[in-house]
Amino acid sequence: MSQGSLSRVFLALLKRDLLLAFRHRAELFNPLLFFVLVVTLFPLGTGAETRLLQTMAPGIIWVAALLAAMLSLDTIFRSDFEDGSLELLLLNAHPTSILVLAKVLAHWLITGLPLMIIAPLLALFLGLDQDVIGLLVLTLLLGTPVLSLIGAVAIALTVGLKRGGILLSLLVLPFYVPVLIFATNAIEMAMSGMPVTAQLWILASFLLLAITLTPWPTAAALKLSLS
Amino acid sequence: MMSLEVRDLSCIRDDRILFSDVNINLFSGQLLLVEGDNGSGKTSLLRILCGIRLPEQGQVTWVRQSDDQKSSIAVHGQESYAGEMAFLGHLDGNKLDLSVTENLEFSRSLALGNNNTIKDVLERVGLEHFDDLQVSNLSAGQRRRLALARLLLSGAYLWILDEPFTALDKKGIAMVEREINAQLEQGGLVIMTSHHSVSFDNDKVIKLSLSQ
Amino acid sequence: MKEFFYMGGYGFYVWSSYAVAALILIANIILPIYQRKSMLNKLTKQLERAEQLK
Amino acid sequence: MMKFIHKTASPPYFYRLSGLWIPWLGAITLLLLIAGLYGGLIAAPTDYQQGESYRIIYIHVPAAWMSLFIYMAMAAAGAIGLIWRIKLAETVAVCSAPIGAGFTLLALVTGSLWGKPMWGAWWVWDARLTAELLLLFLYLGVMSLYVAIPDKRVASRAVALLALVGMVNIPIIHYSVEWWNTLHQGPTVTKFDKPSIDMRMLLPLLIMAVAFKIYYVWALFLRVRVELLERERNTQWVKELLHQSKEA
Repeated sequence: MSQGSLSRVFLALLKRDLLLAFRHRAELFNPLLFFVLVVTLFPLGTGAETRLLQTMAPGIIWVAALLAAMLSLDTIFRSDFEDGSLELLLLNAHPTSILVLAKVLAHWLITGLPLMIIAPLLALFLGLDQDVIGLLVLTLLLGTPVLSLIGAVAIALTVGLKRGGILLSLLVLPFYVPVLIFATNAIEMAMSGMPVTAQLWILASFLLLAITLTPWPTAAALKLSLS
Repeated sequence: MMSLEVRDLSCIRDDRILFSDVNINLFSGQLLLVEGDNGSGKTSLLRILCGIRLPEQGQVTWVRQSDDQKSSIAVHGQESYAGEMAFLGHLDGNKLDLSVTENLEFSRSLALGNNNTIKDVLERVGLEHFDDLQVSNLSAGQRRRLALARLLLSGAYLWILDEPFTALDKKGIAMVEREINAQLEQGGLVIMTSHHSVSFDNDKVIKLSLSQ
Repeated sequence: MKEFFYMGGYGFYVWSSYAVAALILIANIILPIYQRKSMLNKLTKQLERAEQLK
Repeated sequence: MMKFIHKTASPPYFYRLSGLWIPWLGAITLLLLIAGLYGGLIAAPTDYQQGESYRIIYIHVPAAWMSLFIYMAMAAAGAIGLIWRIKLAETVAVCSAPIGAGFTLLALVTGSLWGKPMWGAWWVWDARLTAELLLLFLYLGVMSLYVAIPDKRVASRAVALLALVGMVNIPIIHYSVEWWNTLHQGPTVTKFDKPSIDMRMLLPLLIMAVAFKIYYVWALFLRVRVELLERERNTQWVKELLHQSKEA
């Protein structure tokens, strides 16, 4: 297989998944809506004291993003599993890990990117400093793809199961902790005027690690789930 | 010349031994008909042969042989084998929200490919007038035909078909038999299961019975 | 002796720790022993049933 | 070499061998535990800072060590099972999880029991305790995944895969929790990690650590035997075994 055809397959799969998502436009907004709803609940639960919300804002936004990302994971492989096209994705001359990467990228464009776009609005809701909103978006840009990539491993392990819901959160959330820690920490540090390059580099290296390491276990797990 | 060699294959599912010591030698131009009752492990066998499922024991080897050289590879975990094999399972593998043509375009980009055009194969499976329809608007039989059109586009040497006649009408069955014959004629290999009785030249057909 | 159990005022914490430890460690031994016995019983019965059918 | 491994790893052989080992493993564990407990509870002198409460470390620290050690063992066994397709290795990985989860829970509870008199609260977001809590979630994930997949052969391979992914992540989780902890100025307790160099204090700790390791092998063998019986119930060797036990 030449390199050219591999990138062609990658793009074809990406295009197919985006097209399918576009034909289900109504579902596109579900994770987004969930994200906004959870963030809205916090001021109602803790009281709308500005100082309190301000200090908690990075944590609230990131935890909500984490949960929204987790809830949307199921759509990565579910429909392909149900209609049998997942088998075809495994049984061809192309390395499954690359195809997995294309699917995860499509999934992130559909679910992760919108979170990033709406986040500044929510940051304003919670009274986050305007100076750090850019940084918040940057942490989401670096962090949410990691969530999708790690989530793909877990969802690949559970895609064959009828009820994977709670199990999925148990499998996924502990692995999300490092991203949560460094992303929120970066924003908090920036709020008190400290440098955050270290945190950003660490998030970037998480992303690189996840891109290179997770496609293999995902591919292996898909094969297991189909056998 | 291609051939598939199966040695001492056994399979256990949910603690039950489905079959053991299965040996097969299948050469170019031959069809393997797998027979057996429900639950005898036909589907499991096909899934092992196409490389999705790991066998409990035994080996499956894909042998390519030309005039001067011979190469054999173990089936499991080899992408080069998966490219030369096309699988049709119980599920059609079509995306319901894509049109017939979009489905085929995508499967073509996955496969090794051959010279057949999408228009050609749609004509051969009798879907030429449905090319821009979404698959969700097709009947079960038409969806099965679309899945078969995918095989014709794949350019694979080996077809592994699990109940290919499901949901097809008489014409459809005749069409599939015709295409299988053509595939064998070209030197391809076919492995299939079927509840229907099939009419093929006896000298091409090898039967394997899984019932004890 | 009393002093030993009193543990300088920390008796409750120290002895609960050791009690929990004993509980968990013993459970992880007793459970599989019991499971093995019931498994052997179950399998023997299955085998007898299968042999009667023959 | 491979031949030897395959022979030892064959279920009937291992079943017989482990049956012979189990009484000895139990005896050694008990002896070591008695020695360790005597050393820790009676022989070791009182700590001048923490008083008698420090004696909890003889449970807590070895349990925390074991919780990580067993996860590593589980991942290693899982990798062996995945690569060479050795059934026994898969079984070892699966059976390690509940034992490891037990030690993790023990480390958490004893940590909390030690923390109450020291910090005045049952739970403090200390780096070690938090990491240990996350480790417990990892174990629970492994265990529930195994229960959820009906085909046990597939389930144990899934578990092996998950354990491997977890193995790569544990150091990352560990360091990020430590980073988080130092930045939030949580309570850090160095005393707890490094017991005084007094040999009478250190020696029992080491004995307890060894005792727990051998205990792990003991409990593991017991579990693996049950699992093997269940999985191999249709094979000849299990049937022969049942006949023998019936006659006896």
